Amino acid sequence: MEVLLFGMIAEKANTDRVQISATSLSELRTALTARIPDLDRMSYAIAVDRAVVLADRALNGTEEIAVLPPFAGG
Amino acid sequence: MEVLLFGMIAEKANTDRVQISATSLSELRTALTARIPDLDRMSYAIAVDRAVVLADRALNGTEEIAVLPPFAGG
Amino acid sequence: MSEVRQHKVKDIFVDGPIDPSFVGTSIAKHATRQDIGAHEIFLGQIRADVVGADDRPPNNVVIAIEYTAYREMALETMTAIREEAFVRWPEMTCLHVHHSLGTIPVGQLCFMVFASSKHRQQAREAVAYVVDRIKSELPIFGKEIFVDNTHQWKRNT
Amino acid sequence: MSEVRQHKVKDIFVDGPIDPSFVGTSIAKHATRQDIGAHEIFLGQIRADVVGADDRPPNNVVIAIEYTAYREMALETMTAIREEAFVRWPEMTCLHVHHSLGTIPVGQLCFMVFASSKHRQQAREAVAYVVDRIKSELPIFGKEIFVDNTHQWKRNT
Repeated sequence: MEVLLFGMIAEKANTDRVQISATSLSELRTALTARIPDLDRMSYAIAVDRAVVLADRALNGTEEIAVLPPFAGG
Repeated sequence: MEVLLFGMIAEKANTDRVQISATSLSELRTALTARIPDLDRMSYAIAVDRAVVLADRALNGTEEIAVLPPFAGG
Repeated sequence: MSEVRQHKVKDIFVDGPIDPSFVGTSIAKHATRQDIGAHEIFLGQIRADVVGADDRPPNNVVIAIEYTAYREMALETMTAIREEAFVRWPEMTCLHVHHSLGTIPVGQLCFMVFASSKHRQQAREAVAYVVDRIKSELPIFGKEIFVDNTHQWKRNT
Repeated sequence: MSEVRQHKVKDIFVDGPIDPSFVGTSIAKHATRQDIGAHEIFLGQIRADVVGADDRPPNNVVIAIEYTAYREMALETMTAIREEAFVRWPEMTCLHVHHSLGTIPVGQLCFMVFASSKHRQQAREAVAYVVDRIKSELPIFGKEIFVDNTHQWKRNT
């Protein structure tokens, strides 16, 4: 699945989207950590279909996934 | 002393200043009530030298006296 | 913005409505301030209130408010409120207050309180405080003029 | 003001700074509303903050913030916040929100929340609520650009 990256995470990854295969959020986190330098030292949230999801959950590959660094609006 | 009138009180008195002789605020209130129609049925405050004074006090005739109907700013 | 923490009496009164473009111009003047992160602005606008007065049938509609003031006392009271606000919110950099005198038609602006500070909390609190104190403490009088040309004196509650 | 209580997704984002005259124009558009007595406006302005970053000497000065957003999620979240605000403050007649994207220099405006209501209390509370929720819930990202052309990612606390 395509994963959208934003802000300092997109900067670290040097791209604003990566292709990841994962069947759950925990699997996705592991894959992202392997792909994006220093991700394990950054605070971030994962949004599934435009809502932040904190607990683990299954993914079927059709979801819109985004990795969100801390918000800074306003 | 000259007493400044404002808003609905000036309207009732048909003037924005009246001459009153009084040596205290209570005396002033009595004189104003005699002079201004319906004043006893209106709510108002008296300002002495630009500050509202609630208790009775003596007046020496040099103060700036004003009769203030309810405020409506803003 | 030269008025920051001055203690002189400033005139807050303007003749007639406050033009919305004046608000825009006031905002623009702060672009040179590098320490401001937040502006909070309150504006009062004249409403077409439907009023039932004691001595006339109800459903009379306000078309304007005619404001007068005991100017000297209002400005002295405002100066004291301003000074208290700058003490209570030390992060506040500017506080601009304007109030209309004369006849202000429905839909027009009669009142502006505009505070700026580094972060939003102090500007927000200062505007609420200053607006409330002005409404209750400044000797400003308002004649609500109805569509049938009668009137009634407004009172803040 | 046609957006009152509509439930469609509105775009809050503007490219570049918010012009102070835009605020004035927004205010002026409400002159036709006879039921509005109070406007409350919050504006965010870019500060020349002095920042000590982990990997560089302190006292580096911000000259601009470059904003980006996860636009679709931000607009959906904003729509939900807007609908909640209209339920919580039923007297509110209008709510206008704009946020800048792109590079906004120090002294320029990047954020506006503008609510109107019959009396002041509801507009005041709504603006505070909406500003706070936007800052904590909208996926907007800010790159603080320093005078030496390095940068640091801003985070709301």
